[in-house]
Amino acid sequence: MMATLLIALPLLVGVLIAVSPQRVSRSLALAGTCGIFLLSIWAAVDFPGWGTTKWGLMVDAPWSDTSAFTFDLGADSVAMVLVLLTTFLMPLAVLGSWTAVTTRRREFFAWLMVLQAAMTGVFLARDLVLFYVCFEFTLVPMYFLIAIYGSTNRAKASLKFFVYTFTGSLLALAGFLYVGWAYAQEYGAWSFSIEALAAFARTGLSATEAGFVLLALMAGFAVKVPLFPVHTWLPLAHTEAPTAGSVILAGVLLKLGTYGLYRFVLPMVPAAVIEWTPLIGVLSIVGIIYAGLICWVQSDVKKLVAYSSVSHLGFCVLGLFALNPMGLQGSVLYMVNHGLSTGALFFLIGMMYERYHTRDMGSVGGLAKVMPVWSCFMVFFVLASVGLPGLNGFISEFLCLIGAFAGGAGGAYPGLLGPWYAAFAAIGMVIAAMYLLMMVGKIVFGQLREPADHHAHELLPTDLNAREIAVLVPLAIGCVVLGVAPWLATDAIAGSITETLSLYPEAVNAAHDLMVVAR
Amino acid sequence: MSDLLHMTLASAMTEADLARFLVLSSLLFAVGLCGFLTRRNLIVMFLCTELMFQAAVIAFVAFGRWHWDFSGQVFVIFILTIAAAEAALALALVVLLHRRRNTLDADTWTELHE
Amino acid sequence: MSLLSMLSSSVLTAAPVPVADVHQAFDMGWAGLILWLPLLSLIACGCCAMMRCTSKLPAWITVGSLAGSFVTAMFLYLNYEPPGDVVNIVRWIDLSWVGGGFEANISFYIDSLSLLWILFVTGLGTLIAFYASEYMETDLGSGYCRFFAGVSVFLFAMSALVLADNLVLLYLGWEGVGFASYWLIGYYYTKPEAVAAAKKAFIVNRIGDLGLALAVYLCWTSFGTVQYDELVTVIESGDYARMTDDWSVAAIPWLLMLAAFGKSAQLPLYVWLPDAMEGPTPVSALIHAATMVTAGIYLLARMYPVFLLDGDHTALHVVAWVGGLTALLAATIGMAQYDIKRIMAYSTVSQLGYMFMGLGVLTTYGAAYHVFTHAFFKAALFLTCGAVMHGFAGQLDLRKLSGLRHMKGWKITSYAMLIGCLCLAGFPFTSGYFSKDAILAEAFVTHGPGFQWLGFMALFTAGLTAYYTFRVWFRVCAGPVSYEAGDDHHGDDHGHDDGHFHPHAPRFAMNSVMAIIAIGALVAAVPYFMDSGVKGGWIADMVNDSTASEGIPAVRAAADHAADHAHGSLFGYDPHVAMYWVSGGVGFIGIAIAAWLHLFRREDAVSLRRALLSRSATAWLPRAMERKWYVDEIYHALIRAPLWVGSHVLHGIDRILVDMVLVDGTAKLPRLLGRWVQPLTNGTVHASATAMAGGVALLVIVVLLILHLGVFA
Amino acid sequence: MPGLLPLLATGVAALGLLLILLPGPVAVRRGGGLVAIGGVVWLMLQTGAMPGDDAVAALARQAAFVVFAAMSLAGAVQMISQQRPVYSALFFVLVVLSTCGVLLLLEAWFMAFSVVIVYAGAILITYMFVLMLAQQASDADHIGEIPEYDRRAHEPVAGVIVAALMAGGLTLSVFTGIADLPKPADTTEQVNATATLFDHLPRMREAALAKAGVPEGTEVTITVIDDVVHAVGGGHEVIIPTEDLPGSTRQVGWDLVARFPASLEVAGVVLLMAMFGAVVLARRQIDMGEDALRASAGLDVIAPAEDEGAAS
Repeated sequence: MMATLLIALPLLVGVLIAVSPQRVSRSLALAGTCGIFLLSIWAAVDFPGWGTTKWGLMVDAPWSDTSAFTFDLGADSVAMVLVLLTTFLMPLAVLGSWTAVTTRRREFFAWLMVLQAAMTGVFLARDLVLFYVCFEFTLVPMYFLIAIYGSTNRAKASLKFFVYTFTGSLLALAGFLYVGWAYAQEYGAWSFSIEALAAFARTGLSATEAGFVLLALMAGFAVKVPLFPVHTWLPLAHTEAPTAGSVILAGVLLKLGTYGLYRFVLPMVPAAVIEWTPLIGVLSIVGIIYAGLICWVQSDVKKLVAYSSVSHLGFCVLGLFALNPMGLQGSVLYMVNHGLSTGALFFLIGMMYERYHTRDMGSVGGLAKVMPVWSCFMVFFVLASVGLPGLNGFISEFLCLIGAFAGGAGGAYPGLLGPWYAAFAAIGMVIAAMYLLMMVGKIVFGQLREPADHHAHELLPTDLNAREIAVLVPLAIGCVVLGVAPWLATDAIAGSITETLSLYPEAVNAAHDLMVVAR
Repeated sequence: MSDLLHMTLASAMTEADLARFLVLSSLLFAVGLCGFLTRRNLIVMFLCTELMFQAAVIAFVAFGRWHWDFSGQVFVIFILTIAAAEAALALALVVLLHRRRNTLDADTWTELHE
Repeated sequence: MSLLSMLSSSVLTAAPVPVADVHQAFDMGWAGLILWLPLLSLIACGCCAMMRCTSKLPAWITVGSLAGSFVTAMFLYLNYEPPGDVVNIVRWIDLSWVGGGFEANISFYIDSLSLLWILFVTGLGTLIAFYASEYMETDLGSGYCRFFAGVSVFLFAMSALVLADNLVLLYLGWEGVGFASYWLIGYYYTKPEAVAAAKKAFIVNRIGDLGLALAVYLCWTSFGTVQYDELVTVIESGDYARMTDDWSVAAIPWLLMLAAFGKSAQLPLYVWLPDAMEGPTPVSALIHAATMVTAGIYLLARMYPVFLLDGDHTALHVVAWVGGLTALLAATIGMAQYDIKRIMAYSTVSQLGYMFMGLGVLTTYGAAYHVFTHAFFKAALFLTCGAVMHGFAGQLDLRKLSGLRHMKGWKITSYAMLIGCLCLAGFPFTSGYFSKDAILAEAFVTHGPGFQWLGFMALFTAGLTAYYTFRVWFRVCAGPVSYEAGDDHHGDDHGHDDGHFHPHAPRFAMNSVMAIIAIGALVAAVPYFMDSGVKGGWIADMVNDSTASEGIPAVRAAADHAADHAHGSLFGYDPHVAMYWVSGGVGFIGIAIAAWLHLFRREDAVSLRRALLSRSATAWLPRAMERKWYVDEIYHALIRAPLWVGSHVLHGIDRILVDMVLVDGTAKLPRLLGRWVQPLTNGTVHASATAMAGGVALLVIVVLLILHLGVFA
Repeated sequence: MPGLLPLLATGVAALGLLLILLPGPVAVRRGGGLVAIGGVVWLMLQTGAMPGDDAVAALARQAAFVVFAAMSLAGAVQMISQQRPVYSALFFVLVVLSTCGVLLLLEAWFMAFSVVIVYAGAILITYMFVLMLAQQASDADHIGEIPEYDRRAHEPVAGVIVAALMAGGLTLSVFTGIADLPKPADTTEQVNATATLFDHLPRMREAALAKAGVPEGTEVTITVIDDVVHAVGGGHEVIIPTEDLPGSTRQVGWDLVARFPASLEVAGVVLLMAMFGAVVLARRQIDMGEDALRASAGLDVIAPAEDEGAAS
């Protein structure tokens, strides 16, 4: 019931916004998202899956007695964490677009709510078709958010975003359908239960089949993540999207890709994963370094942060494919942390853009002089993003890297990557410092530079107002809390991760034999 | 006249009968399609769609006769409805477009592009 | 487990399994105050900034809390019993799974080594914060808050670094101090040089951090733990050997070295430290001289057992040579600089080189002692430089200042600086004399590749040190009175209203701190004579209880290592004895040359330089020294420029090859194909209709052929 | 492969059509006409070769069908090949009329006439109006000259290929699929259906019973005995003659209101919306017309290519 509400309420609010007058739409959206957030908190408090392998928020609702599709919902702790991330970011996204959206406001917030419903649906679906429908449906609202409210190049960006990710997920669909078809061949009836399909795929597919299924799924999810060679839609989409769009895109939509990897790729085709992990690891690392270096020479600050997402998500994928508890924990944490810190960076850039109407670091800079509060937040979130210990980014990066490091033939701990992977990926830490500090050095510090035709915003003060601070403070609190008490999250998701890794028996057994801890 | 209102008894249609009507229908449809694809005059293109409607009408009625089920003919009534509605709207649009560009050439209207 | 019950378990529940030697000090939670007080002060400073406080309140808060930290550290010291305590403070990273776990909590490992460090860190921190309360007064307001917040962050991070019981928390402190350094170097954020220097410091340190991170990973994979106490146990047990490759354990020292060389400004990563002088001077004194830069030495001392695992001590030999070379290089650069703060910076690099040399030649005790004395005398030097800078509107050029000791109000400054200089120059019976000798002598004692030569090189460097140190003092404090103002006119109370510049002598806070620290620098010689069972006095005592005890000569001898490390000799004498004379002599020579060139006949210095420059055979020498051996330029050309160009190339590849050709090209492929077949995609109604109808027709035919006629079956 | 013969036949017919459509000498176009007719006749002959055809009994209907079919196809080809849209429309009228003939052959009386009324009477007239309106306005200076877009076909090859594919596909499906259809309704079923409907129409029933001499108020049941409708009950057993039974028009009417009432309503709504739409569009036409008025009054004409935003 709770799960259904979490999906249905945003839709309802969206409809309500669509039919109510323009002037109340943003208040409605704020009230709705806040309400849903409280609801998700309530759901989280009762959630039975924390720290265990149990599932919660179960809804079993077949569409009909004969239909193979169902409306089965439920969440393990990883999905729940991501649902919480979604519901947490949405009110902030609404609040962040309070004044930024001036035209067609009603549609904007309605689409935002639809987007929330789709994203929550992705995380909560236990039925493959439901998952896929929601997964694809996230594209539609996002497409409109970019195409209507984006900046100059929005038409191209939105189209590219849509077509690119859609093509990828069509390939994933082909993979899914193949698994479904093979299942039907085996058992004589179709089923789209994710659990059943995964259980079947682990044993029922030949090595070649599993390899192709892996490639198909990777095609879908890697584009979404985005992994190195298929990342080029992201900078464009991020740059052109409105602030809330960028935040949601970075905060949640990219996580759909990593969540897909976690939910489907790892449990479905372990044998193929073991075979292909080195390649995926290499792609992640190339992405980390390549995107990081590209960030370093950007002059558009939003593009910089967008490329940094490519770089950061490389760590996330690396941790995921480390296939050991540290890596997987780190990866899931990374999903949350990246959502918080990069989301906040996009908010900050949006706030700057609202005042100066430029994102070019050449024409605006030294803002610490006139916008001290903004600058404080900027530096704070940049540090969170750089991975300063004590803030959230560090923990996840550290765990991903140590996970990747510990694996490998010579390592003491299971997993398929190894020290060299981690060593090269760790260069990304230095590069991250290079480009993010370059950005801070240009736009926050230095002599004050403002665009020639700049004049004060008619509604907003020079520095942040209370509303904008209210957007950033929860994110900052999130960063600090996850930075100093990461066990909150790691304890919570430990069970699910153990469950996922139990499918990699040889690796874990090897670990058990090799573990030598002098306790 | 009485035949129109009262029952006429007929033997069952043979497959050859039905096939003839259907082939006629197919050919008419194809010719209409061909016209639609080759003609550039918007009005003639619409005429061609009407031709395709005619083909559909024949097929509907022929099948209805085959099954002795009159919903085929009922459907034709709906086709007529749609055709009438389409004629009203589409022709209004055509006139509008014609006013705008002063031509009936469909090739000048490429807004569907991209 | 529900969320609520999880929240209630926030207090550390599962204590690590106690290791036999180490006490579990559960009743010492108050030790956490050392961390929490600076944190509170940070928050308070933030609140002050928010309330637009324009008084000195942030300074008093900071000084108060740092003093609190110091007192807590004192209590810790007084309660300390060897060999050490683990104090759990807060649960942090704590993973567990079937068959294993990863644990790195915010816990303290209190042994003598960490106590030694935390005592001088918090003590000097308090004093320098007090000094800064006056020094920074021209920036009262948000800048003042920002400064003291930065100092608080630094003290927090440094305490975490020093007290950490595991490498991850140490890493937190390690990066934390780097960040604090970034914050404070970039304090004058409108100055492009300051911003660039801050960035440089952070990034260069990040390279070191990379090494530390990898070392942490390696420790974890090799030894299965990142906690010191367990680490030591594992190393002693030798169990690790069967689960790791040889290379992994062997690689740890090298990675740690990278980390230490980054943080402690050694070759090849020293370049950030001189630039870091863009920060306010108290920062230079606290972070870039006394405390933070010694973190590298602390790290190596802490991880000393890992270095000793390799029987050949290859890693340590490299440490020694890098330290020695850095010391020499920095000293030669320092000789030729005119900015007194830069000179001090290079001297810091040079002295840190000595400390590494000490670690390398197996005298952790000497290194620790030098850290300790250096903290005082270098702080004194920087603080006096700061006083000069403060009083003369940012003037730092030693050619434009003279005779300070004859001016009213500058006595304490001058003599504090003299004490600092004497210690730095290794003048007999000052603290620096004893600590430096402890290192130099050991270079002759220990056997290693060319350590004899290393020793002579270090001696030569000591002479250079004496020279450039006194060059500063003779120029600035001695000689006839003359001065020019700098160009930094912050605050107009000493402005040019009458067309004449009034220097602005330090007042109570600065004077008192300079005096205390100068006295401290002198007194720092005393621990050497505090006999406490081990030769080397109190410092040796403080190192003896720790992981670094292998590096105490006396301990080594006692442990019958004497056979392995047969005493070398210096001019036929026992180096320990000979060094008292030799190093004193070298110091005197350096001071004498400085006195000749910079006190009595200053014109000789100018003509000497001119003479060197006029001959093409020698002209490169002063030029290269003044331009810092072109190291920055070389780095720029070898690393940054190629990287910059490479990044642009990558960006181009990304935009053109990956995006335009591969992605957009693929997207256009179907359309191109379509165009090739027939103009179906020109967007007209006809084209779409043709495509649609043709597609449907084909589909119908294909389906029929397959299903009904079995054509393709 | 006999199954592919229909495809071949449509191919021949398509070739003829292509020859007609392509610009070329008259002889070639006529030859094309002959080829097209030949293709169609071949196709029709193939239908005659199908099993179950009682050629003699159906001869008359076949002859009529061939005439109507030929007329409609020829009309259709003429319609799409005429250069002047007005002729196209007129040929379309021919198509509609001959289609009506075909419908009559199918005993769809009502449909046949309503198609004539609605199409030839109403829709085609609208087309003619629009054509004239457009033609007049566009070629004010060269009246009588056929515009280029009417003279040149658009991608005739592609169009004909697609149309041939479509025709081939459709006829192929006819030929392959017809055997799978359920049996056609024979006389018995037709009579049964009629009798059932007859039972449902009280006024017609009463009238028929009265005519057959059954006293009013007698309980009778309608049954079919030997394909003849009887009314049985109260000691009576009378035959209901064919002319008293409901014909196809009544059947259609009954189906329309009894089986598809909702669709009927929807159709009404569709028409209503179309009317609204036409009115809305017509209002724009008035706006547009103002341009011409302005031009005639010597004012600045808002460029016709401009959006309606300029006019409003």
